[in-house]
Amino acid sequence: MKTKMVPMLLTLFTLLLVAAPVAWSAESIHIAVSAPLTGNFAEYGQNWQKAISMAVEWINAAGGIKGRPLEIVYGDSKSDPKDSAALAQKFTSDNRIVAEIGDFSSTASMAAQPIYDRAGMVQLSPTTSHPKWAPGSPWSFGIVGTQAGEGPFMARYAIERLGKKRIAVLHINNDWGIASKEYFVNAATEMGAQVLGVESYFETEKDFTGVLTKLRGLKPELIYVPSFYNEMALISKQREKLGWTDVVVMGPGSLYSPKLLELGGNSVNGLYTSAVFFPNDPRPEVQKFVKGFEAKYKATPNMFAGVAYDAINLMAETIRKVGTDRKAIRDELVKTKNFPGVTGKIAFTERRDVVKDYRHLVVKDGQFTLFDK
Amino acid sequence: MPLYDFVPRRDNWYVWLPVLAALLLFPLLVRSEYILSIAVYAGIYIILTSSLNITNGYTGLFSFGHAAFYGIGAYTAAILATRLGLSFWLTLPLAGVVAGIFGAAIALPTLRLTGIFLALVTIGFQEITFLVTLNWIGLTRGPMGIPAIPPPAIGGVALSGNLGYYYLILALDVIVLGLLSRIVTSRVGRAFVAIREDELAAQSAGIPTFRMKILSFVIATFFAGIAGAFFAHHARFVSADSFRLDETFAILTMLIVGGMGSLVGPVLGAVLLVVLPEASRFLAEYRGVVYGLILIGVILFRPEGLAGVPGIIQARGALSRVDKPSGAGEPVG
Amino acid sequence: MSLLEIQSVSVSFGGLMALKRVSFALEEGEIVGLIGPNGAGKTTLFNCLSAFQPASEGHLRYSGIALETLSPHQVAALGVARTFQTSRIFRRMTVLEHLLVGRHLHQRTGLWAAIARPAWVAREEAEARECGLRTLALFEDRLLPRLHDFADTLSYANRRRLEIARALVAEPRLLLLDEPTAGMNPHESAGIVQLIKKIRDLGITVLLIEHDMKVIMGVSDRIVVLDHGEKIAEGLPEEIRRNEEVLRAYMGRRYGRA
Amino acid sequence: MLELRGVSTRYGPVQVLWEVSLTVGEGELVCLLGGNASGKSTTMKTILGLVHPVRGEVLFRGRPIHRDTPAQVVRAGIAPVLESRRIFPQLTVYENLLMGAYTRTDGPGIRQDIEAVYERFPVLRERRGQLGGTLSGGEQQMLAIARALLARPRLLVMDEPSMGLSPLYVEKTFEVIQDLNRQGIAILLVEQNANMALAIAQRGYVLQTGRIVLADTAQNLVNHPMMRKAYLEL
Amino acid sequence: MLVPQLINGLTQGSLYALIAIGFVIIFGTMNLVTFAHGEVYMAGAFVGAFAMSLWHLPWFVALVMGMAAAWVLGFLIEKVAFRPLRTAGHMPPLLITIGLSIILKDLAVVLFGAENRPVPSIYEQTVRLAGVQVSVLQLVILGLAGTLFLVLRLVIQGTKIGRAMRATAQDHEAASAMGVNVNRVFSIAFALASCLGGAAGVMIGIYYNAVYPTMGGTAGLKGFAACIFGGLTSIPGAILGGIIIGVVENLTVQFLASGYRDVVAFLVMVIVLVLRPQGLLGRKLKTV
Repeated sequence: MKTKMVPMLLTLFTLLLVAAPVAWSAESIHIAVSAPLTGNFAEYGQNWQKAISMAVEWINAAGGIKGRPLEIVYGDSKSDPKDSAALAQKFTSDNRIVAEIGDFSSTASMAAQPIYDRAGMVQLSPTTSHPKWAPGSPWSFGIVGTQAGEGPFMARYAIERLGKKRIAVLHINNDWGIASKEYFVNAATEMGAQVLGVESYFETEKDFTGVLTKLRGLKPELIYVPSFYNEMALISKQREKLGWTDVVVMGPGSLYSPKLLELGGNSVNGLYTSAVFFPNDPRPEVQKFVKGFEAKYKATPNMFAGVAYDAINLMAETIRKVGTDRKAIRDELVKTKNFPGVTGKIAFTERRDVVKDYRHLVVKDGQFTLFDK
Repeated sequence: MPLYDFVPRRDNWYVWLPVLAALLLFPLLVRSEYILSIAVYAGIYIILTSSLNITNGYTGLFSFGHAAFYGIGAYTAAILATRLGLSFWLTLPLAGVVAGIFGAAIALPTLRLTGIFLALVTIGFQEITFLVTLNWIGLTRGPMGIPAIPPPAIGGVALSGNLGYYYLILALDVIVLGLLSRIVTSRVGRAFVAIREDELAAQSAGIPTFRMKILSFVIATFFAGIAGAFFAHHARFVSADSFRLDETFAILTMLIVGGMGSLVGPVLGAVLLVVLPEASRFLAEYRGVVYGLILIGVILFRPEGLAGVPGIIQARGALSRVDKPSGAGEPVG
Repeated sequence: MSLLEIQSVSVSFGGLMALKRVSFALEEGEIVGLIGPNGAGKTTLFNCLSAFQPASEGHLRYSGIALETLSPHQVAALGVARTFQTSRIFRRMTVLEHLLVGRHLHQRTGLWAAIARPAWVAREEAEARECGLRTLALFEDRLLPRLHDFADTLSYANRRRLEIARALVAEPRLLLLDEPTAGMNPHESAGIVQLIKKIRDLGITVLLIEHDMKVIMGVSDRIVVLDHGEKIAEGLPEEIRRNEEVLRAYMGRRYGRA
Repeated sequence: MLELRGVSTRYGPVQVLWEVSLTVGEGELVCLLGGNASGKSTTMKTILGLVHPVRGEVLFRGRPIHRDTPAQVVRAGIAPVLESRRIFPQLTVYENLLMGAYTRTDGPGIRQDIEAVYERFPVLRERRGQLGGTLSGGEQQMLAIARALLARPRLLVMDEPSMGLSPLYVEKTFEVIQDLNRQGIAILLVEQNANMALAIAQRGYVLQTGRIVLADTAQNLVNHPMMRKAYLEL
Repeated sequence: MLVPQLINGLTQGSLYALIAIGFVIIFGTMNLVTFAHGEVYMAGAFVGAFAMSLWHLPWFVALVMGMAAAWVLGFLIEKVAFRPLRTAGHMPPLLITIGLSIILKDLAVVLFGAENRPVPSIYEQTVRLAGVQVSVLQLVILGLAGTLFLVLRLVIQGTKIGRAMRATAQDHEAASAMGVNVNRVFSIAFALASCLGGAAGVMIGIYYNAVYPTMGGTAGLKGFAACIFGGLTSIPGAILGGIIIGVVENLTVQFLASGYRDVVAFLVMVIVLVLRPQGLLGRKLKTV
């Protein structure tokens, strides 16, 4: 009777399931990182990974945390909410893991939020800036600032500093982009600007000629583009090719990266942005980070590397204070005041997010320079 | 008796007892949330592959849009639960019904097409569903997805850990497989297979083929919707990315690797392909490559999969009858 | 009233006339042979009768009911069963399953009954199985021992038999057989002749397309001859045998003398 | 020139030819007769290399060709006129002719031969720019024959050239066949139309359910009692 | 803004058309559908991008290299996926190409990273034509696509191999009986189709200044939609389909919203398939 094959095979699978977990060294302190290491956002996740690895190397070289080395468990979420939730299951069920850093996009972070909430583990996202994110669970923390802060800041920059009143918006169509757009548009309208049109694009799009042609028809003086530097480079180049030169381009701090200059070439000259992280910042912690990063990776760190670096250092600092209990870590993290991050001072509000200082930047001759006028 | 021929019957039900016992005891042995969550995912994919098997395997209609119906089910449950506050026990059947209605709506105009054309229309539908979900922000919250879907509650107690979900999906799997096995071993299931094997002969045996094909599509999409509802209440978050063409391909790969046209095949395929990538994290970067190689290897060397009925994917749709001069005699180099 | 009346039926494929005003009738209980050279339109006529192919003109009446507007499964439901020129068996179904499919019209299990399985479903299945086994008995020991074999493991001759069995189990009043002996050796063909006679004795009217003249001459009560889509002769086997027109249709005109 | 020795061919599980043996001599016109489904077309496909026999061999001018590809068979000097003509409907008449010369590389020779077939079939010259599918059945038959001639064959294998043609074109076709044979091209004529074929052939074979049942001179076959039987089972 | 949008659409549509023609050639000669065509296009784009950005070769050399690479890749795919399964029906080759497309995409991610690879800009100027500002690059792309259409037409209509391809497409047994090596024709047809896809990839890389591993997915599907528009078997139909999709997309951006433009492309595809499966210009396919 070959039908016995059925239960036998199923038993085999059962065994496979049981055998799946992997063992790792016992004395280390484990922190999980859920980040897009592959997929559309891989580049940003890899930035994190570089900064975090370097920070961990430094911490361990200095004797670890009270003698125990720090070990990072990376999980590739592709910034896909489903994978991010699956990783959350995995991390929270692993008793050695004391806290988690991630995820990249607001969407992915929020998908995993209920799982961390249920399990009682800190979820500290370096980049999630959706205003509704951190308040969603007592276990959620954000350190990049929220759109509620950055949007009005950028609107003021456009209207009051640059004097542009006819504005159009082109935003990435995700949680972050929509929140960015809304806070910017509301603030700009309040400040008396005229928002002529709002267009959006999906993260996978590379062709902006159609939407740029449409926006151009509205004859704006300034376009505000909440997007990432990858798309911004394409938008700038395609705008240039269409011959649309009589417009000012501006975007939030997510654009700030040496990569933008590399990818965008001449077309990004004259682009206005802001930064919470600026490599020429003379503060010693920033210089230490930038020098170390440049030595190790032969590249200048960008904002994404900066916030990840801050996240891991803040986490290490907290663990150093209270040990490895998940609850204790949360309770200590809430109290953070004036942590000296490379992206500015970190102090959590009662909503467990932070208020950032932004610097005005403009691209001049292929370089980011501080804008002061 | 070959594995693909296995159907639970009165005289062989007892072989399932040890399996069921093992599955019931399994969570008590492993006690790991992570492993349980993998098991829960395997359970969801068992429903998805088994339901896709009704159209692609039993009826021989190649649908390439299963993830769309899965997504429709998930969104239906998510919207009903978060907006109207319906409980899981209501959203589950409703999600199935809505997905089934969509299935019928797609099937009615398109099932007159066969073979590759049907595959293409379903791909088109898949993409359209994805894009509409992404764009219709008022209903679906677009790219932001729908968070905070309440967990199922049993006797007033909401499920919290994966243990509860595990037993829930186990029960759901047993019910779904039981229903599917009753369908495929009945006059209805025979009509499906007859259509797959030879539509003209089926018609001349008095089978209303068009109506049966619609029925098969509706059954498949209904259960895809059920799987979607469970997914929504388990992940507690849905977004359009989870239901893209890649997801259809993943389900299809599981079905093909497990084997089409049998009850056992899809179960094996789903479990294997959910567990394998998790058990081989070291392959992380090459996961897609490994998936692709498995798919190609299976089609080239064992087209019936692990436990499928041989020869189904080679079945020729109407279109291939266009090239009638070929295929006769020995192949000639 | 005749069981089947074919009245001036024409079929054209994009200008090409496959059938030209063909008329004849079948009486209850008859075996009628339908012959003609390749391309004469025999299978086209079958396809018309089973509603796979609409007639461009003319009428088809089966016990007074017009067949033109029906779909194939409705024609089958009226009691018209057929086999196909190139065996259309269900390759991955067993012999028994073929017979159960053949009983489709006599069963009523739908989706809900399949799921709920009330007692009558089991009775219905048992009845279908009974009937199937009875039908297989007509083929002596050819198919009975292979009850659980997949059809694609059957020999060519057995596939043709299986097709006939599947049609018979539906208890048709009219059976359309399209070349039942194709690919059979003379001994097997002789068996088919006996079988067709047995089928007639069950009270089933048979319309038979066949190339094997021995079979046709041996079994038909009457013969209808088609050539180039036209009926060129109709009559008793003896008459057809002597008909010069038929001979010409098969062997061609004499070159230079026609 | 062409010799089949005990050739058996099957399509999957179905054996169609059983030990078929026949010969065609240099410059001969031989017909292969048989009723429906007797295996005539399969014999032809086997000769052309479109199907390979499971047993037996096919020799052409002493060389075995039964494992050759169709291209090699054409190059060896056998050109086909396929059943129901099988011209390329979406190619022009001229292009159809060029397809016949596919295996040849002598440009000037091909042009010369096309001129020659235009001479023989003036209607093709008239319609050279028209798509093959727009020709009438009879014209298509002429095109099919002309296309075969462009391979400069030593042996022409023709499958039911009379099928589906009006009586007028049947006669015309047979005239052409006879004419070609007089010019020294050997012809194997596969036909259902026995009387017509035997009137122009020198010898004939009769196939019945995949087996050769009669082989004789055309004259003897015309009135052979077995002939009627082979066709009508009288 | 209508005229600039039409020009955007035309440019984009001509590239969809190049991809679509590939599907037509493959379906036309072999009666099969490939799903790896988008990845061939991606591979061509990467080779072109590397040629320009790493080896600093002129764009036309990059174009030729991209096309050559795609040719080779297409040739290999035909050998691996289609040759062993010639008589196996539609699904197995289709599924194999799905597997291949997953593999190629993931290999590209592993080898080149998931991020955009920049492609240097060329022809950044604009000219005024009849009062409308037009990008020179768009004109160059349109010209190139037009040239490729013409060359393809010459190859298919005027050469021996082109004739053999058409003959094989119409009746491959008859073609075989004429002495055509059908396998070789299939190889060449597949490679030719891939080569056009590669050309489209290189040009799209230059047009958008970026290449990335996942670029094949949507582009492949859009090319496919265009090919269905033309009924799977008609090259002029595919060109028309590509251009219509390109233009309709840009009009959708102009009058609706950017997010809906792909919906329109696929809606068109589904409606055409349901109402007129043979496409607008395709020949009617026989069924049964």
